[in-house]
Amino acid sequence: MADTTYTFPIGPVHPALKEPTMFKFVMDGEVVVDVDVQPGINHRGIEFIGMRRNVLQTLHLAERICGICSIVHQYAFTLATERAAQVFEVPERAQYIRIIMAELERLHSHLLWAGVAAHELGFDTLLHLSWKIREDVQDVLEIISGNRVNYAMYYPGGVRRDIPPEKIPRIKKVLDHYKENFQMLADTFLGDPVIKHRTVGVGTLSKKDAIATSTVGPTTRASGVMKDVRFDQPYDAYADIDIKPVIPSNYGFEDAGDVYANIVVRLIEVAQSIEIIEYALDNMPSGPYRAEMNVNKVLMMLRKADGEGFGIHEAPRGEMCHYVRLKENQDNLDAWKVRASTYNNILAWQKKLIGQQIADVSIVAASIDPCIGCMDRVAVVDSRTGKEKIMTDVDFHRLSVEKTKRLRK
Amino acid sequence: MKVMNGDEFASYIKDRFGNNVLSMRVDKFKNGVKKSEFHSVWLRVDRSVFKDVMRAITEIHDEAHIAVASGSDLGEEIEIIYHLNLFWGERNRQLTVNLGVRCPKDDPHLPTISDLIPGALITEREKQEFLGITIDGIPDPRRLFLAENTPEGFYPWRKDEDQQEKLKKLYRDVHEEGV
Amino acid sequence: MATATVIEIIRQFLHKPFTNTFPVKYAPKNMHKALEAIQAGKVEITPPVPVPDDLRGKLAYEKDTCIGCQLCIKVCPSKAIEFKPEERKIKIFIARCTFCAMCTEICPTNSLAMTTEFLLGTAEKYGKDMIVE
Amino acid sequence: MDLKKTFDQALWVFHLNTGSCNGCDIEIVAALTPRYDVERFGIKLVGSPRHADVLLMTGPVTRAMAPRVKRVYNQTPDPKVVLVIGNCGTTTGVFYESYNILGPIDHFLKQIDPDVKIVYVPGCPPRPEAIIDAVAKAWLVLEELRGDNK
Repeated sequence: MADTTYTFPIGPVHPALKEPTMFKFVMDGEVVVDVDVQPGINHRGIEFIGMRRNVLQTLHLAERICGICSIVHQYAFTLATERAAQVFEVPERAQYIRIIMAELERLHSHLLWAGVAAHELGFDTLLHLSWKIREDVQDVLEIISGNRVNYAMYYPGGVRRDIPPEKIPRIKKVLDHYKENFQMLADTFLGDPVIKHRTVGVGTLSKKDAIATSTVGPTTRASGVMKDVRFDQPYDAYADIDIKPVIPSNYGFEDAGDVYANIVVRLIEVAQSIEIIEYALDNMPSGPYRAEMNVNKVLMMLRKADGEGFGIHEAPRGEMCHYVRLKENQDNLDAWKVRASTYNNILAWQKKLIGQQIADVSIVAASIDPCIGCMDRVAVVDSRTGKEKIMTDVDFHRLSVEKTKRLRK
Repeated sequence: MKVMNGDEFASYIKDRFGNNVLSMRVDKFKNGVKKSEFHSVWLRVDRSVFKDVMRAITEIHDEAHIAVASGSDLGEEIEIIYHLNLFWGERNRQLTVNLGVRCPKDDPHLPTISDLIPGALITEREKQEFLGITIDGIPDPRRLFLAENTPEGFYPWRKDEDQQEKLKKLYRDVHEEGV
Repeated sequence: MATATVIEIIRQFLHKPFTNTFPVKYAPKNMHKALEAIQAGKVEITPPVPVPDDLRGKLAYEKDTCIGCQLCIKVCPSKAIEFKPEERKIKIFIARCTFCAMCTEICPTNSLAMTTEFLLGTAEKYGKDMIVE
Repeated sequence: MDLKKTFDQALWVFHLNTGSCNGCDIEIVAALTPRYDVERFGIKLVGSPRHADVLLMTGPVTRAMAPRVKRVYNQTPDPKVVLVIGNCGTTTGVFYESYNILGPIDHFLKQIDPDVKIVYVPGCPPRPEAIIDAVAKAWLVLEELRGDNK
């Protein structure tokens, strides 16, 4: 290795997921030569805890694996439990409510990501604009579920709460508001010359690499891979709706797998989610919203159940899987495995980051949507002098902002 | 690539590997108002043919997607289940294959599959540290999630007696010594 | 440079402010004096953003109807509920609660309910306000 | 320069995630963005604990984070207040009995400073208004520390 290489750890706090990450970069000047990802700082031993509790307790533990994607863990866990127990017939109305909640969450998650990505570029106007718009969907989620985060909606054999008809006009009002504002969002993000300069051709992931490393979600779709669980293996009410995976080339953009393509995919998915929610609200069948109303009976049914199940849900960040095994006459789970989306995207990070400039690292890392607000410290170790210089998030952010300013000139 | 449904896939593997397929089940799930169906195959194979089965799967679909490998302690044996998604990219044709393989605790070795599906590396590293098995030929055998100060030989998902002892000691250390 | 962002910023000036100025618009010079002024009715507090009626806030417990069946303890994900064997009643630690509302659903006598109280900041996590019994 | 006066109008906060699920963290960001806009109080998120008056901490303390919690607390200048946001940081909440969770945040802070001033914000997660309400309570504590409460 040349004299000019540095080791460059970023981290360690990265609490988006079960597995927060620490990066170790090998730098040559301003360019990343090699990167190693070391997760585990936020490891809380979730599966270990879950194997010591009963299913309904674990249901709410699963929700707290991640606060941003709280619904998706509960959804995948519920699917896995139902498939393992094989005693629950999920009512059709519950299937529709499930996908409405999941899509509302996709709306809020993508808008959140858009804001964070803009912030990483030093474009705080857009951060505040997207978070302002995001508050509307938060209101709707609160009205349906009673909390802004951690909605506690899913439940073996249905959902916890119904969406009564009097709440539907309020949801539709927000959707209309979003439809009006969507063009504005698309213009500000996709038409802005500075954003284009900062994102086109930055952090590319080739289609071949995306397939080989089994990446999931918008990260893989931005490279042109048609992978979307809602389309490949439609579950619940998704089976009634014709969903096409969002690929940039279908909308007149390039399947480059760069940061720009990631923005395109997520923005178009916002529009797609609005359509899905509207369809689901209009076509929601009437009937019960739970297979079994008595909670105590559900516990007894789960205690008698014996079997294993695998639940997959398409989360905002990509495919999310839970494996559950239940044993007869045993309250706690016999085995549980949680797979968050970013787990599969770690290897994509390595491919995307190599060859990037240091100022681009934050936006490239953010492009797979790992909830980046947590990159709090960067230590630079000079391999020649052994001196260590601590860079804070602010310095790091400053580098990024400076690059934007240079481009603007 | 020839797209198969659950039954076709099951009979293909059964024909090819015969008695080395220990058990096999095809789950069918109906969804939505229209009751459209998708399949999920549960396979248990002998350790001796595991790599060959995996190779056969990647021959059927060379772009097989690995979702995750889950593992559990069954008492005398450790079971790893590889969850694979085949035939993605076509509406409602994705087939989930859950390929289980067991290894005894006194000889916890499995071959790596990261040469067939590079995306399996992360999940293989995790299985090594959480269940105490050895993946032969893994390109990067380091720990992944456990903190540096976690004692060697402590595997959180093991259910043995001495693991419980180690766990109790871990709790004690925390409360008596702090950090 | 009339990019879409610039146009949008100009449009924002035409809207009325989006911010909900809870509890007051600007920070008071001295919080103790501000509290006195509020209690004397000299300063008005902006209410929080309206919450739905079924907000999952602090738990309320009806002690008289509780039969001590301990089903709530069985489903509580965070060990927030403790059983008092001598009285056959329960004690809820709000600082441990996850606000999942599972206990209110399983309770056979409807002794537990969620209220809309959510401003729970406190200096004592096991203080009197933080324990419901 | 009267150092006390400089604190009066603007509280600078440092946010440390000690192993939380991120639910509280997005509510903190929500409190900073247009709907709640705590910057009108002069509250600002800073990048280093050395600039902060208030520490916002979220989440139960994981094995890897425990030494860092202490380090960050020691780096923050006096007078300081800690805001523990969410129930898992207050009592470990749902994450009790894990091999990798060492305890609630105050357990570690009290080891190095028995007189630590903590304001807890219960909730899972608390609404942004509850966080603002707790900041007002932290203000009271800071004033008492400085002797401004007549």
